[in-house]
Amino acid sequence: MSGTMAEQPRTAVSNPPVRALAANFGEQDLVRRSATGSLPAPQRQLTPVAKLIDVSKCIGCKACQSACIEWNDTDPAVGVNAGVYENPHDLTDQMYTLMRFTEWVNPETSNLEWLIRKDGCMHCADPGCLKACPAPGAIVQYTNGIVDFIQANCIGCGYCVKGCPFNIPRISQADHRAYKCTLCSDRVAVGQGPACAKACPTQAIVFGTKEDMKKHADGRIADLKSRGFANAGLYDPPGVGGTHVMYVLHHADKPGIYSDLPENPRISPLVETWKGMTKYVGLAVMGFAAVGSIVHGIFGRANRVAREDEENAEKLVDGRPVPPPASEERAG
Amino acid sequence: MTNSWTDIRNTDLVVVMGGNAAEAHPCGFKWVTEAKAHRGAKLIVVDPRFTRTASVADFYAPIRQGTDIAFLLGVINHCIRNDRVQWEYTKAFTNASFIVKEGFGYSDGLFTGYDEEKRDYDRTNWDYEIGEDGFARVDPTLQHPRCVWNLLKQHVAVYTPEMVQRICGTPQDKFLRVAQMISECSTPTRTMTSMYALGWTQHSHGSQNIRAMAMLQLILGNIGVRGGGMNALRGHSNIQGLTDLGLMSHLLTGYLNMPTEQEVDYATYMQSRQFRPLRPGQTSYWQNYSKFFVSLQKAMWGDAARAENDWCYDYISKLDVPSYDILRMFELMNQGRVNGYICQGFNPLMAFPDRGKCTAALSKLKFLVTMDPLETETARFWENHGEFNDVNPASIRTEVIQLPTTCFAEDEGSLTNSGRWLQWFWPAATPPGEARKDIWIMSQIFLRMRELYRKEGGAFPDPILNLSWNYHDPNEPEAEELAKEINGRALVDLTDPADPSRVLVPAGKQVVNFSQLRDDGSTMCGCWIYSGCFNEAGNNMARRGTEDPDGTGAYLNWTFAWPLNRRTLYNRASADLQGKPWDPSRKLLEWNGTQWTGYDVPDIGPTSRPDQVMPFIMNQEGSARLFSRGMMRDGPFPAHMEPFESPVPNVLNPRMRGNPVARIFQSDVPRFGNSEEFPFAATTYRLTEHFHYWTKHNKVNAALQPEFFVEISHELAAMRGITGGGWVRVWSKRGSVKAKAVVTRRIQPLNCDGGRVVHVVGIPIHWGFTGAAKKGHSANTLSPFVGDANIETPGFKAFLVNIEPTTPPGVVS
Amino acid sequence: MNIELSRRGLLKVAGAGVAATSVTAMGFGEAEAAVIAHVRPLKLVNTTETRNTCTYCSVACGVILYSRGDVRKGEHAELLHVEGDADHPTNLGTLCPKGAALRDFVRSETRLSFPKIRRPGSDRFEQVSWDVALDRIARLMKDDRDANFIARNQAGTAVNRWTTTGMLAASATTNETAWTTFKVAKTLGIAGFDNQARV
Amino acid sequence: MSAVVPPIPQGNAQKGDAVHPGSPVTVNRYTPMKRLNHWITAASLILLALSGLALFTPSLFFLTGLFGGGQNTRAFHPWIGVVLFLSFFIFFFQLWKANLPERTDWIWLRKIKDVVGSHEENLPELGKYNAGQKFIFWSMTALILVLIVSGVMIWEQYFTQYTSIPVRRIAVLAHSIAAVLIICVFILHVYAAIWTRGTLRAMTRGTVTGGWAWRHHRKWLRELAARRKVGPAE
Repeated sequence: MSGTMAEQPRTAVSNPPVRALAANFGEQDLVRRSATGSLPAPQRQLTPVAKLIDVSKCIGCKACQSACIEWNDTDPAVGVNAGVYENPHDLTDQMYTLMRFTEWVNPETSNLEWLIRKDGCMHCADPGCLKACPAPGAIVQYTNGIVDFIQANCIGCGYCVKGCPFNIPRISQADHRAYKCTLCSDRVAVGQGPACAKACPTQAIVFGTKEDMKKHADGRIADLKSRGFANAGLYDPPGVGGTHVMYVLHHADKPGIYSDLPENPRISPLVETWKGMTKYVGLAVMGFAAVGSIVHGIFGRANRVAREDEENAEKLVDGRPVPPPASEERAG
Repeated sequence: MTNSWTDIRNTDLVVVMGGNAAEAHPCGFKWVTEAKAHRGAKLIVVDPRFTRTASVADFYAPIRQGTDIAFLLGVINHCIRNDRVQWEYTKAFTNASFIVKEGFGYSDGLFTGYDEEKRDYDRTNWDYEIGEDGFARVDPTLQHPRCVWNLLKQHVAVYTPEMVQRICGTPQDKFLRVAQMISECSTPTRTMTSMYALGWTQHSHGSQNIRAMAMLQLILGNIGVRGGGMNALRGHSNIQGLTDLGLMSHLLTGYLNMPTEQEVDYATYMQSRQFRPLRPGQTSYWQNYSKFFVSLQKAMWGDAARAENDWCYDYISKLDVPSYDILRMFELMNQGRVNGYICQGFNPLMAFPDRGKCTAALSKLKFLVTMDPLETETARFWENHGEFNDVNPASIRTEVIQLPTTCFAEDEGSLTNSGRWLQWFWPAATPPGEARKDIWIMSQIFLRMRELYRKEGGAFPDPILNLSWNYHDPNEPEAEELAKEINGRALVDLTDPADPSRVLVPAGKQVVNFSQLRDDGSTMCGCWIYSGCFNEAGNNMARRGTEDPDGTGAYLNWTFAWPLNRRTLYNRASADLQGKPWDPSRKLLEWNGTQWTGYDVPDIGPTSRPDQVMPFIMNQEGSARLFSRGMMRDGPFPAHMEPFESPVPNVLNPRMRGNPVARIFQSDVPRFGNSEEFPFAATTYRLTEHFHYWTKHNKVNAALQPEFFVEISHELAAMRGITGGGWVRVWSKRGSVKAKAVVTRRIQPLNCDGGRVVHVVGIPIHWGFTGAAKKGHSANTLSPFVGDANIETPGFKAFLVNIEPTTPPGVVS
Repeated sequence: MNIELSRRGLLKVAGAGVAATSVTAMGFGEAEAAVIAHVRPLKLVNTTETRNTCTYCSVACGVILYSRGDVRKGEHAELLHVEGDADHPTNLGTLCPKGAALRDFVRSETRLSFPKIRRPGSDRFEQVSWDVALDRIARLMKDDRDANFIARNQAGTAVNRWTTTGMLAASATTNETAWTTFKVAKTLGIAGFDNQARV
Repeated sequence: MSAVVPPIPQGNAQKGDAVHPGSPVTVNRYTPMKRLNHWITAASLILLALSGLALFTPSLFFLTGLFGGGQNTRAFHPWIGVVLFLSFFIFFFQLWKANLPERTDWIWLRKIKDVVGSHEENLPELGKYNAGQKFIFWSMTALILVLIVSGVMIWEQYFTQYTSIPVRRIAVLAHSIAAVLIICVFILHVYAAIWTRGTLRAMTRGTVTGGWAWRHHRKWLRELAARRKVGPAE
């Protein structure tokens, strides 16, 4: 804990420090921690941060992808052109964010609209990945809303992939650990905004407290409505308790047209059942079977072989008469 | 740019046409989204493709590539007929009222004086009538039939909305919507900015594209105002600087010109450069030409340049042709008349048209020197890379010397951005291996040649031996020394002509700016328009003050802008004839009764009265030119001209092919295709993820766009049985390439004249056979070897191709 | 619907070398603290900041180069990271996909490091020293200039033109480099002298 | 040789089953190969249970220590699953005929209270396997099938690209439920073997006493005895 502590960031538009600063959040700010029975409550509530992506200002330039690769030192492969602009073709363990392009003809105006959405972790308030994760401390959530993967604790099982309602986490085939956007927790910790928000040329991506971002979104939505987008709105899905990455959409009534942004994302009931009821009922059932056996073993009489049985066996083998099988068994 | 990047925040309407700002200049384009967000500005995009700029536009209109002039003259026609003209601005600040000589006329797509053999015009009649007083005759009431305004009205009348649809393929309703939105900017309180780039320049009539928009902006009163202007988005970090510093065949520094063979001596040379004002009381600042020329000569050859030898006038080559531009050089090279070629950066094998011709030309060189931080295809043009560079090294006798240079992170100096800001930067990394700075390499070549000339003599050694080279270390002049040389200094004590006892600038001291330069050899200055960049106040290019009063976006204390740190050119035109700003909410300058005040360095004499001295101080007229006299080879007004390879004949004159005065080399005539053999209209362009042929060396950018592709509409794909993501062959008269196919709704077939459907094929340019990205063909394999009539910029934007599905490269079908 | 029963670990069995599952009080067991949750340390600590301009387009975005070692003090410096300069009025710290990846341009595998010569007809480059390369260039240029220099035209006017060697100046070099190149090229009389503005 | 030979009782005897006179009588129940096969299956099931439970609930995550940490647990679990599947089905193909349901099974089931109360006398004479053992056999078969199928689907390292995430969610739920059930079946199987004294030796030494056979699988014993007179089973 050396050096002064940087204050909480309220914008991404600033130059990072080069002197050592103490992180302004850490272990003591955990509000959730994967596969951890009892977690001490954090003593302070950090102001929730949020990244706002205004799809109407996004020019699809992929600066966020470049900045993300550079800041996180990842190494996405040089693939091939598959007839689309998305490269790489999907989020990968080396590509935490991705521009997704949709050519959509607006039925009302019959004008082409090129809907471009920056895909990546939504940093949900109720993270499905964390809920599904079996490895203690592999996924953590801080009180400022950041959901981070701690690769050191990750066991590479892929449960988070099943838990996430947005299909974001990716498992590396190289080190079998899960990777996703970290909301640049290392930058936020020293009072900076995420690298993508810093780089975004048109500031379609902005960063600050969640409240500020909502106010900013209101302004953007008003502007969009003035330009004829009656259904412009904020995408902050309640199904996952709201997210710390939000969108301003021209057509907030139809999120699906933006490369299948889920209409009403929530943690799948299958995952809820799997990590909830199945676990507890399962443990109970197994516990009961084990205890039941032990109790029965103690109190119930053991099923021993009697002397008479051994004698009959010997008679049978020696050909001496033995009690015949009972009639009803004859039908055997 | 006439304005600057940060000025765009002040605009009400952005027209991105002839460019793709969001993809080619994303961080500059921020100011468009800022204007939209904070001023409610609107963005219009007119382009053959629905680009990523269009994705955030308020309105998009398709257009066939090569027909921008018809579209823009259509808009001018619309503005004039609907009385949407900033009259006070147009009457005072343009040459609308000037009267043109008899004998000037226009019909069937041609102006008077056309000579088909010489492919040139006799331009003597393209001028004003000069009165006895020696000034141009004007008719302020604009009634005279031959005043410029009436000639313009008559000239644009043919470009009705129907004609625009026939030529451009733009549906009338979309054209009229654009024209209506633009015409709203004729009021003093609504300004429009034009952001364009190679989409307009890379045509055989490129200069006229820009003329058309400049004229439109003039009649709307949008030049010299905040949020207005003609903003050319330069492509490279210092392409503006290298052009300002005269690194062109026909230029010296500061846009002085190289002499021609007819200008046998300095007096003859200066005779056509008197630039006497054509209207009383006008500034016509080029009258100071000799001060800048002599100061340059003193900077080049120091004491050797004296009045007696015409300031070493003969040390400069005299041209026998308009210019030895890159097309002429590669034509000569292909004829075996060029032995050596030096590429300081640049990658001509990828960047020049008709790659087949370029490879043949380079193969005839005796020696080729390349200086680059990266591997380039040019340096390896002799290397066989299978289908991607199918040559036989043994048959190529060129000796190639590849020199490693530093890049921006390992160098120090200044770059001039699109907004004419000279910005200093500092090094932060050690060059790899033995890479050296360009300055060191050029100095070494010069010093060694000078040594050879000292020892052995040779052809005309004088300029070489006398070139001024007094630096701390002649082997590697420092950036600051060179910057001071560019700024210029006094060679002797400069005294006040009115009071000789007062010394204005002591000998050896830097001049404060070009106003102190003299033509008597008492001052030296490398580039007069840059003077002021490094004066006695220090390195103004390194200033970092972020003050911006009234949010104009001028940032006068941030670095240095040429000329004289002025941020918006012609800014006097932001005020009316009483000196009051047209739009008080966006004031730039204001006349306070005795002098001009405001938020920018006035582009006018500080005490020039608003009702007398007009804003366009570089022009002899003092006013801007709707009618450009004989200065443009292809006409004083823009007129629609089809590309040389066009899918449709020229509606105005079917016999006319391309630009009638564009230079064509004989060897290229058989290499033009026609629309029967090549039915589809192609255009080449950049993607935002790549920078020309550099970023294919960068693994990150290569991952974002890994492989060469072409873009076609669903209709064309269906017609040719092409599937998205599959391989296609695209070929023109000059060559054939293979690429992946991107099938998209962002390209639509265009319904042009006589029911012809024109299909567009989009071809990005970023792949070659070096670097981290997938090896690929290059777009310039297909493009025609013809340039703009005035400046020879190659026509990459409009030519004809054919397309069909095929097998992957290297796989014989 | 998630019945997360919070109870202390049911089977608190200390397995050999097994990290205790349940989290002890605030102190976290020392061994566990390291792996429980940590925020990656900032990678820019103790780097040298340098103001520079992006080398690509003419927006000329202000960038900050973060390197280990300070080249302006004569030390060897390795570039670690490039980011937009938030104080620059044009780009306000933003960068496009090319600018944001500048580091990988500077550290690209295909950066040239040594002078090379390809002999006529050869199919490869050979590495040479700077002196060999530069002497060779000076010799080739002087011989070509002397052989083809046009001092006067038919009319006897001094034209001093050399058209058999051309030069291309690129577009990302500094103004100071451009001025040096201008002096050398124009003094030699190279007529075919152009730059990237032509395309 | 035409003496009428009484029909040999059908007690699901298998190859290698034989009865040897002596005091006590010993009966071969499982060949060494079958026993090895059983113990491989058992060992892998136990390891799978341990590693599976480690991933099943946080409070048991410490079990990953047995495998050298979470990563190893996640890596080994599927491979052991494959071993379980292969070894079980080798076992399966040798025993499935003997485990086909018979009428006596229903009677056995109806008298489950007697079974648990070890009142064997009220039970019908049984072949080699009683209904309980058949239940264990068939439930193990079904559950292992579910486990292998769902296991492959959620095998992150190799097979996730072949299935969609919703399918994998179903698979992981199925896998969890099947795992819980198989552990219960396993507990039942182990306890039954212990509770019915003299059973373990069948799988350790391969033989049981004649009395054990007489008490629990009399029809099986009768068949072996009858075969012994006629000569080795055809």
